[in-house]
Amino acid sequence: MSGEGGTLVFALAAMGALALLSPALDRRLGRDTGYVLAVGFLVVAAVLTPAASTALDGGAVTFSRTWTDSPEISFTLRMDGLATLFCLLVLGVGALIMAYCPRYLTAGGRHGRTYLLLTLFGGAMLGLVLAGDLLLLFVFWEMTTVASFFLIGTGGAKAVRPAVRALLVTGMGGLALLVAMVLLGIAAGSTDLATVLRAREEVLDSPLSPAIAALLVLAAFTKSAQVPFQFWLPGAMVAITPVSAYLHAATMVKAGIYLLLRFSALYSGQTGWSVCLMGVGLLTAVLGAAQALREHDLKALLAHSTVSQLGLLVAAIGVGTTVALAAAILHTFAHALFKATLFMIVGVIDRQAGSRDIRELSGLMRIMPVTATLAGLAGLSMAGVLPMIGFVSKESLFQGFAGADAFPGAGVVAAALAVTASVLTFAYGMRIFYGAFAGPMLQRQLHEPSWAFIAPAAVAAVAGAVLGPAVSVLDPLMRQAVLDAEPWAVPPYFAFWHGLSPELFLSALTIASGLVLFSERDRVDRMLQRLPRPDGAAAFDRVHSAVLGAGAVVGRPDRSDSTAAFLARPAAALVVLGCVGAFAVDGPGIRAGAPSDPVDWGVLALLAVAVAALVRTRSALAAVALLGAVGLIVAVWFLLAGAPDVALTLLLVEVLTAMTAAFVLSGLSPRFPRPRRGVAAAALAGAAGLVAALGTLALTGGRELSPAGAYFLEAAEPETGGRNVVNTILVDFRGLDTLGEASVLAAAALGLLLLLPGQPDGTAGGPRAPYGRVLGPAHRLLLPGIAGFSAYLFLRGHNEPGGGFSAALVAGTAVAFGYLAGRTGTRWLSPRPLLAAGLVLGAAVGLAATALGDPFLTPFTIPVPGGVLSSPLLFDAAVYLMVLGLVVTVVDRLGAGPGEHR
Amino acid sequence: MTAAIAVGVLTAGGFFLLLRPGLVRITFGFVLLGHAANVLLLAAGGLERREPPLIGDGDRAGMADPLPQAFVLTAIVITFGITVYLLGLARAEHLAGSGSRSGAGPGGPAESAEPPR
Amino acid sequence: MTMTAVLLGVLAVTMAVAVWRMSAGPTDADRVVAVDLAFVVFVAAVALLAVRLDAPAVLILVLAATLLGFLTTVAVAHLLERWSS
Amino acid sequence: MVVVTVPELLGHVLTATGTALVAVAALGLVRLPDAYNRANAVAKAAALGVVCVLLGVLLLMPGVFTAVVLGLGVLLQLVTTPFAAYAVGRSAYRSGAPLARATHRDDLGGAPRDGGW
Amino acid sequence: MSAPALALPVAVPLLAAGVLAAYPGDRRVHRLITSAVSAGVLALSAALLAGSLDGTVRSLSMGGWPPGFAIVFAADALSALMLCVSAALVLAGLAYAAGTGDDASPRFAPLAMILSAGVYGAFLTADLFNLFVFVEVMLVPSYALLTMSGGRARTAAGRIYLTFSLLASTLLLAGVGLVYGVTGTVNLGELAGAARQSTAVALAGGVVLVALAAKAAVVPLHGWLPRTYPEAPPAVTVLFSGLLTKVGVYGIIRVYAVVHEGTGLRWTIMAAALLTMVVGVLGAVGERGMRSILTFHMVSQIGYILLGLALFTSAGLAAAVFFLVQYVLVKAALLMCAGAVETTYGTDRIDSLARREPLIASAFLVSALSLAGLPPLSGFVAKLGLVDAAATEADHLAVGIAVGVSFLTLVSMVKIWSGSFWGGEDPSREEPLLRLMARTAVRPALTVPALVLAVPSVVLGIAAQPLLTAATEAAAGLLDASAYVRAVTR
Amino acid sequence: MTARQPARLRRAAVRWARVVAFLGHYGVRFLHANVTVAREIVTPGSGLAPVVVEMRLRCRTTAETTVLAHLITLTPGTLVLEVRTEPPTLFVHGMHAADADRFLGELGDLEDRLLTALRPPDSRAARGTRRQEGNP
Ligand code: NA
Ligand code: NA
Repeated sequence: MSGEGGTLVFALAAMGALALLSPALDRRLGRDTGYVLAVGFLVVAAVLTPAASTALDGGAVTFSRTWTDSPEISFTLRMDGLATLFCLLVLGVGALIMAYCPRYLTAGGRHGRTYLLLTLFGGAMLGLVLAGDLLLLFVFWEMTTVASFFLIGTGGAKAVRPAVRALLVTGMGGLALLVAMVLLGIAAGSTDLATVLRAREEVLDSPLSPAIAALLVLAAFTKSAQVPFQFWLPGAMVAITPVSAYLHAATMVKAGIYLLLRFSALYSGQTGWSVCLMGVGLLTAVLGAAQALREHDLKALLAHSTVSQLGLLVAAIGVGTTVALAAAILHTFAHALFKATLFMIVGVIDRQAGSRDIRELSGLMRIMPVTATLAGLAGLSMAGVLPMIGFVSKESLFQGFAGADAFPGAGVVAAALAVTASVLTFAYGMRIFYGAFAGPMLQRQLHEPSWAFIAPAAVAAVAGAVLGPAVSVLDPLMRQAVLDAEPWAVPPYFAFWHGLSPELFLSALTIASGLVLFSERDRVDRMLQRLPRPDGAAAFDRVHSAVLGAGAVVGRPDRSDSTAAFLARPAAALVVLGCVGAFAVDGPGIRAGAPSDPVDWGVLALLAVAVAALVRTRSALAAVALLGAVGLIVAVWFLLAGAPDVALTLLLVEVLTAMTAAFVLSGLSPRFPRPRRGVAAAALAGAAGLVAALGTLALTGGRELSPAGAYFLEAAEPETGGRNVVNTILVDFRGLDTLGEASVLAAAALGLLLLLPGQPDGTAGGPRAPYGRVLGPAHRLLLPGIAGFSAYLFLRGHNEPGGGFSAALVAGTAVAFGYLAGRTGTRWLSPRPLLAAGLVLGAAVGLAATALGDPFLTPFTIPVPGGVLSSPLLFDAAVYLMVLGLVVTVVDRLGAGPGEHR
Repeated sequence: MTAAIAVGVLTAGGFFLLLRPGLVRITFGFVLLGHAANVLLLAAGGLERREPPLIGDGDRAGMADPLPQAFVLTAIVITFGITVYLLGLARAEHLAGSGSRSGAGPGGPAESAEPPR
Repeated sequence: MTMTAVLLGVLAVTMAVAVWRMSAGPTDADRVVAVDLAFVVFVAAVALLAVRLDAPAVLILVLAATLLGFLTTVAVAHLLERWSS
Repeated sequence: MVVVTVPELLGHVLTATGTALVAVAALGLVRLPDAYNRANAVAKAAALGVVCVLLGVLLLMPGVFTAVVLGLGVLLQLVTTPFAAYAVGRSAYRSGAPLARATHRDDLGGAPRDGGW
Repeated sequence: MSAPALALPVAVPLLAAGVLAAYPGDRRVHRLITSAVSAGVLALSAALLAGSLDGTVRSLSMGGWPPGFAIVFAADALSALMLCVSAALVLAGLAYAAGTGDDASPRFAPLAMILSAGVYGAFLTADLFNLFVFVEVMLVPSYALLTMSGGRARTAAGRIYLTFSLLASTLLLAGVGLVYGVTGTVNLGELAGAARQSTAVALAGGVVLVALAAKAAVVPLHGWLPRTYPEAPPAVTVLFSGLLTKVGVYGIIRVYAVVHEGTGLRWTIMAAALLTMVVGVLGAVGERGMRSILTFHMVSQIGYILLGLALFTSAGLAAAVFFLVQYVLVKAALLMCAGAVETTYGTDRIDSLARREPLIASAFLVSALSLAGLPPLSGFVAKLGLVDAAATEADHLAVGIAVGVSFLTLVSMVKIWSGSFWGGEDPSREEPLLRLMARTAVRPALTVPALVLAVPSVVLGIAAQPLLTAATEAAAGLLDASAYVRAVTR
Repeated sequence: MTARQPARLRRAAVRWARVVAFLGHYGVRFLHANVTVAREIVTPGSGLAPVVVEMRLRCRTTAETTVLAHLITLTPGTLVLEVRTEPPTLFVHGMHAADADRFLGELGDLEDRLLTALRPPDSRAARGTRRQEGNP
C-alpha cells in the first residue's frame, strides 16, 4: 500500500470533514460558504493528483483495510483511469457548483443543511467511484441515493412526493445492486473489485451470471433514469438548481453509467447485455429527447434532455466495442460540462427573470449577452456542433453505434435511432436558446447577472468549447479509462477532425434535420402536445398506493377488537401441528398408557358432563359453579394420580378463583352475552381437543420413571430431611422455579394495584359487610382454626402435603372470609408489606448462599434459640408472604363492587 | 388413556370458551386449559405409579414421579396469578366502559358488562 | 375395596346431579344449593379415596374442602345478593 | 377369605349410610319443588351424610392423625353447614326465587325489608 | 466453569423489586435503584460476554444440586450477548420512562425490575420448565405495564395481549410437559440432539417451538403484537420491543439449535421466516400511526432473524444474532422518537417534525435508515450478512424476499418521514392547537435517550467487527452445542 | 375457699346438665328430622307443606340469636331465611308445616329449651315461659 493509497482515504475524509464543517461555516459566512467548499473540492482534487497520475500511467492506486470479516466487507479504495475520470467530474463540477451556489442561494438564509448534504454527496460520489470492493461500492451508491433524497427534499412541501419517488426508484435499484454484488462475490470468490473484474471467465461460467448482469443493469437503469424508471429524474427538478446541476445532471445519474462501464470488463460483448443496454438506452434517448422538445419549463426540458443523453450513453456502453466505450466515456465528460453549464444558466435566468418558462421569457440576449453566449456555447456542444467537445463525442458515438454487432443490422438500427435522438436534441437545444434569448424583450429592469454568478457556468462552457479542438489533451485520461473498462481493448485516440467520415455525414444530417424541425417548431409542437404523455410518476404513485393498500389489507385482521380472532390462530396452529404429528409419529410411539383405574372412568365421565355444562351455560353464576365443579373433579383425578399436594393446591386455587370471579361478576350482568352460533368455534375447539388428546396419548406414558424422578425420590429425605418429595423439589431442588412463580404472584398483585387504583395500600375488607352479623361470629369462631390449619400446612409441608403455597392460600381464604364477614384486616395484612417482604426474603435467602460462596439457593441453616432454622423454610415463608399478598390484594381491589370503586 | 381423554375434553372446552365473547368466560376457558396442561404434565410423569410421593407412607417403587407434580404446582399457582389479573382486567374494562360516553366497549356492548340488574 | 368403589360410584352420580342442577337452575339459588352439595360430595369422596388409596395424608383435604365449600357457597350467595340489590 | 373386624364392619356401614344420605340429598335436589325446599333438605341431609362417612372412615383407618383430622372435619361441617344454608336461603329469597305453589303461608312476603343481618 | 454470579441478574432485580415495593415514596430513589441494578447487570453481562468469546461456557447449578436434577444457568456467547443488550435496553428504557413520566406510579419500578429479572432468567436458564417460569415472570409484569392506569383502549389491547400471551404460555407448558413425557428430562443439555433421534421428541419440541413462535410474533401468530403494542405507554412499548419477543426468538434459536440440532424443520422455519418478513412489512406499510408502523415492523424483523436460523450456517446464525442485537437498539430508538413526539404533542400524527425537532429527527432518521438496511449503518451489516448467507446457500428465494422486504421497509420509513417529519402544516388544524404546537418542544429528557440509542446504529455499522466477532462466536456455540451441553449436564 | 364456692359449683353443674339435656333433645330432634326429610325425598308426593313464618324471639343477645338460628337451620326441614333485630325476629322456612302455628310452637319450644340451657340457672329470663305477646 503506497502513500498514494493514503491520499485516497485522506480525500474521502476531507470531503466528510468539509461536510461536517459546512453548517458551522454557514453560520459564519452565510451563503458564501460555497466558495470555501469550492476551494476545498479543488484541494481534494489536488491531493488526488499524484494518485491520478499514477493511475493514468496504468498503475492503479489502492488502499485496503478490513471492515468486517463475515459478511466480508473490506474498505478498499482503488483509483484507476476510469475512477480518475469520474473523480475529475465529481470534484471539478462539484467545485463549479459550489462556486455557483453563493450567488444562487438567497442571501441571509440558512443553507448549512444544503451545503452539508451537497458536500456529503460529493464525498459519497467520490467514494463510489473509488470503491475497490463490491460491497463498499454499494455502500457509497446508497449514500448518494440518500443524499439525493434529502437534497430533493430541500425543495419544501412540493418536493416531498418527487423525493420519495426518486428515493424509492433508486433505492430499489440499490437493492438490486446489493444482490448483484453479493452474487458476484460468490461467483467470483472475492469481493475485491479488481479481482472480480479479472475473473471474467469464472463469472461468465457461473449459473449466477445472467442474474448478476440483470441486477446490475436494473441498478444502473434506475440510477441513470432509463425507461421505464426515467420519471423520477424530471420530478427531481423541484430541487434547487445547484442540486439539479450537480446530482441530476453531472454526477449522480452518471453512477449508473459508471457501473455499466465498470462491469463492462465482465459483460461487454455478451449478447443479452448488449441488446438490453442498446434497446433500452436508445429508446430512452429518443423518448427523452422527444419529451424535452415539448417542455416549456427550461429545467424540465433539461431534465428530459439528461434522460435522453443518459440513454445514448447506456446504449453506447451496450454496443461494447472499444470505439463505442471510448465514445461513451468521452460523452460522459462532455455531457457533464455542457449540462452543468445549461443548468447553471437556467438557474441564472430563473433568478434574474423570475421564470423558467419559455412562454414567459423572451429576448434575454439583448440584456444578458454574456449569459446568452455561454448558453449558446453549451447548447452547441449539446447539439454536437463544431467545434465543441460535444461534436467530438457525438461523432464518436455515431461511429460506435454504426459499429454495433450484437446482431445483424444492429449498427444501422442503432445509428438511425441515435441520429433521431440527436436530431431532437439539436431541436430542443435551439428551443432553449431561441425560447429564452431570442425574440422581443418582454421584461424591463433586467440586467446581466454579476460576474460571480455566471463565472462557474462560464468556466464549464469555455472548457467545453476549448476541449473540442484540444480533445487530444484528454487522451491519456480517456484511453486509460477505456482500458480499465475493457482491459483487452486497444483504446483509440480521439481526434477533433476525422475527415469526411460517415460520422461527419451523420452529424450534418442531424443538424440539417434539427434545423428543419426547429423551423417547423409550431407544427411540431402542436403535434407533440397531442401525443399521449407517458406519466411514469402517476403510474409509480398508483403502484405505491396499491402497495400501501395491500398492506392495509394484510394488517386488517390484526386491527380487530375481537379476542377470538387472535386466539383462534394458536388453536389452529395446534391443530395443524397435530395433523403433521399424526403423519410423523408412527404406531409404536403410542401406548395406551397406564392400565386405568375403573374409578378413572367415572371421574372422566363426570368431567365431560361438567365441562359440557360449563361451555353451554349462559348463566354467569352457573359458570362459576360449574367451573368450581370441574375443579373438584380434576382434584379428585389428581388424588387418584397420587398427587395430594396438587389436589390440595388446586382446590384452594379453584375456590379463590371462583371467589374472585364472583367479586368481579357482581358488577357485571348475571347473563353472559349471547354469542353467535359458534359452529366454527366448536369445530376448532373440538379439533384442538382431539389433537391434545392424541398428543397426550402418543407422547406420554411410554417410559419408565425418569432419572430425575428417581433421584428425587431417593435423595429427598437424606439430602433435605423432607419426606414430602414434591415439597422438597419446590423448596430445595428447584427453588428457582418457586422463586419465579412467587415473583409472578407478586407481579400480578402489583399489577392489580396499578390497574385498579384504590386507597393507598388499603387494608383488606370491603365497605359492605353483607353477612356481617351472621358471618362475623362464624369468622371469630373459625379464624383461629384456619390460622392454625395454615400454620400446620406451612410447618409440616416439608413432610406432609402442604407447604408455603397451600398454607398461604388457606390463610387467604381467611382473608376472603373476613371480607365477606365485614371484618377488616389488620394494618400489616395489606398488600405492600407482604409483597415486599416476600420478594426481599426470597431473593435474600437465595443470595445468602451466594454470599456464603455457594451456588444460589443452596440450603443452609441458621442457629436460633432452641434449634436451627433452615433456609428452605425461610424460602417457603417468602412464598407464603407473596401468595398471601396476592390474595389480600385481590380482596382489597376486587372485593369492593365496581360502584364502590374509586 | 383416561388422562388423554381428560386432556382432550378440557382442551376442547377451554378453547370453546376462549372463542366466546366476554372476558370472564375467556378467563374460565383459560382455567380449563390450565387443568388440561396440568393433567398432561402428570400424565407425562407416567400414571403406572400412583402412590403419593411421601417418603415413609408407602412403597417407594409405586410412588408417582414427583417432578411433574412440582411442575404442576408451579403452573397452577402461576395460572392463578394470571387468572386473577385477567379478572381484574375485566373489572377495569367495566370501569373504563361505564366511565366513557358510548358505553359500548371494543367489540360492541356484548364484550363489556351490561349494567347490573 | 370394591365397597368403596361402589360408594364412589354413587357419589359420582350425586355429583352429576349437582352438576345438572348447576346447569339447569332454574334459579340461581338452585345453583348455589348445588354448589353446596358438590362440595359435600367432594369431601365424602376424598374421605373414601383416602381409604381406597390407603393414604391418610389425603385426609387433610377433608378439612380444606369443608372450609372451602362453605366459603364458596357464601361467596356465590353473596354474588346473588349483590345482583339483586 | 376376607376377615372383617367389628370396627371395620361398622365403618363400612357408616360410610354406606353416609353415602346413601348424600345420595338422598341429591335426589332431593332433583325432586323437591323449589329452591327453598332444596336448600332446606339437601344441605342438611348431605351434612349428616358426610359426617357419617367421615366417622366411618375413621373406623376404617384408625389413628391419631385421622382422628384429629376427621374430628375437626365433622365439627367444621356441623358449624359451617347452617351458615351456608342461611346464606343460600336468604340470597334465594332476596334474589326473588319463587316459592313453590304448595307454600301455603309467606310471612316474609309482606314484611318490609330492612338492612337486617 | 462454575460462576456463582450467574444468579445475580435474576436475584438482584427481584431483591430490588422487593425493596422498591416496600418504599413507594421517592421516585428519584426508585430511579437510582433501578438504574444501579440495571447498570450492574450490564457490567456483569459484559464481563460474561468478554469471557465467553473464547468458547467458554459458564454455568451454575442452582442450590448446588447435581446438574440434570438441579436447574442450571449457563452463559455462552449468545446468552451473554442477549443479557448485555437487554440490560442496556432496560437501562435506556428506564431513563426514557423517567422522561415520559410513565414511571410515575410507585408500582412501575418494581414491576420493571421483575420483568427484567424474567428476561435475564430466560436468557440464562438451560432448563425448559424454568424457561417457562421465567417467561411468565417476564410476562405478568408486562400485562400490568401494558394496561397501566387502565382506560378503554388500553384495557381492550390488554385483553388481547394478555389472553394471547396466556394461551401461548399454556401451549409452552404443554410442550414442556410433552418433552418430559417423551424424554423424562427438561434439561436442555440432556435433550441435546434428542429430536434428531426421535420423531416423538421432535414433535414435542415442535409444540414448544410453536408456543415460542407465538411469543415471538411469528406469522401467522403475530397479530397480537401490532394490535397491542401501540396502545401501551410509550416507555413501556420501548421496553417491550427490546425484551419480550426477543425472549421468544432466543428460545426458538436455542431449542432448535440444541434439541433439533438445526435439522428437521428447516423448511418450516424458512417458510415461517419468509412469511413473517413479508406479512410484517406489508402490515407496517399499511399502517398510519408512527408507533403502529414501527410495531408492525417488529414482526418483519423477527422474520429476518428466523431466516438466519433456518439457514443454520455459521454465517447465517452469526448474521441472525448480529441482527437481533442491533435491531433491539434500533427499534428502541425509533420507538423512543415516536413516543417522545406522542408524549409531547399528544399525537403521533404530526408534520414538519424535521423543522420542529431536529434532534429527534436526526435520531429517528439514523435509526430508520438503519432499520431499512442502508449503509453504513448497523442494519445494513445485519441484512447484508443474512443476504450473503442465504446467497451462499443458494437460497435465492430467501435472498429475493429479504431484499424485497428491505425495500418495503424503506417504503414505510419514508412514509413516516415524508408524512411526519416533512410535510407542511395541516391547514385544517385549529389555531389554538397550532399555537400550542408552536410553543411545545420535546424535552431533553426524552431526546437524550433516543439520541443515545441512535449512536449504536452508526457505531455497530462502521465498527461492526467486535459485535460480529461475538455473534460469530455465538453462532459457533449454536452450530456445535457440545460445550454448552457439557456445561449444563456435567 | 369461700362459703359461696359450693353454690357456684352447683350452678355450674346445673348449667352443664341443662346443656347436655338440650343437646340430647336436639340430637333426637335432628335425627328425627333427618329421617322425615329423607322419607319425604325418597317417597314421592307425600306430606310436603312448605311455609315461611315469622317467629318473634325471646333471644336478646347476638350469641343467643345466632345459636338459635344455627340450630334451626341445621335441622332438616327448617331453614332461616331472614334475621331481624328490631324486634328480634326470624323468618323460617318449614317443609312440613301443614299447621303453621303448630310449627311455630315447635320452634318456640326449641327456643325455650335453648335459652334454658344457655342462660344462668338463676336468671329470671331463663325461667320465664313463652312470652305473651306471642306470634301473629
Ligand atoms: Na420564449
Ligand atoms: Na418486540
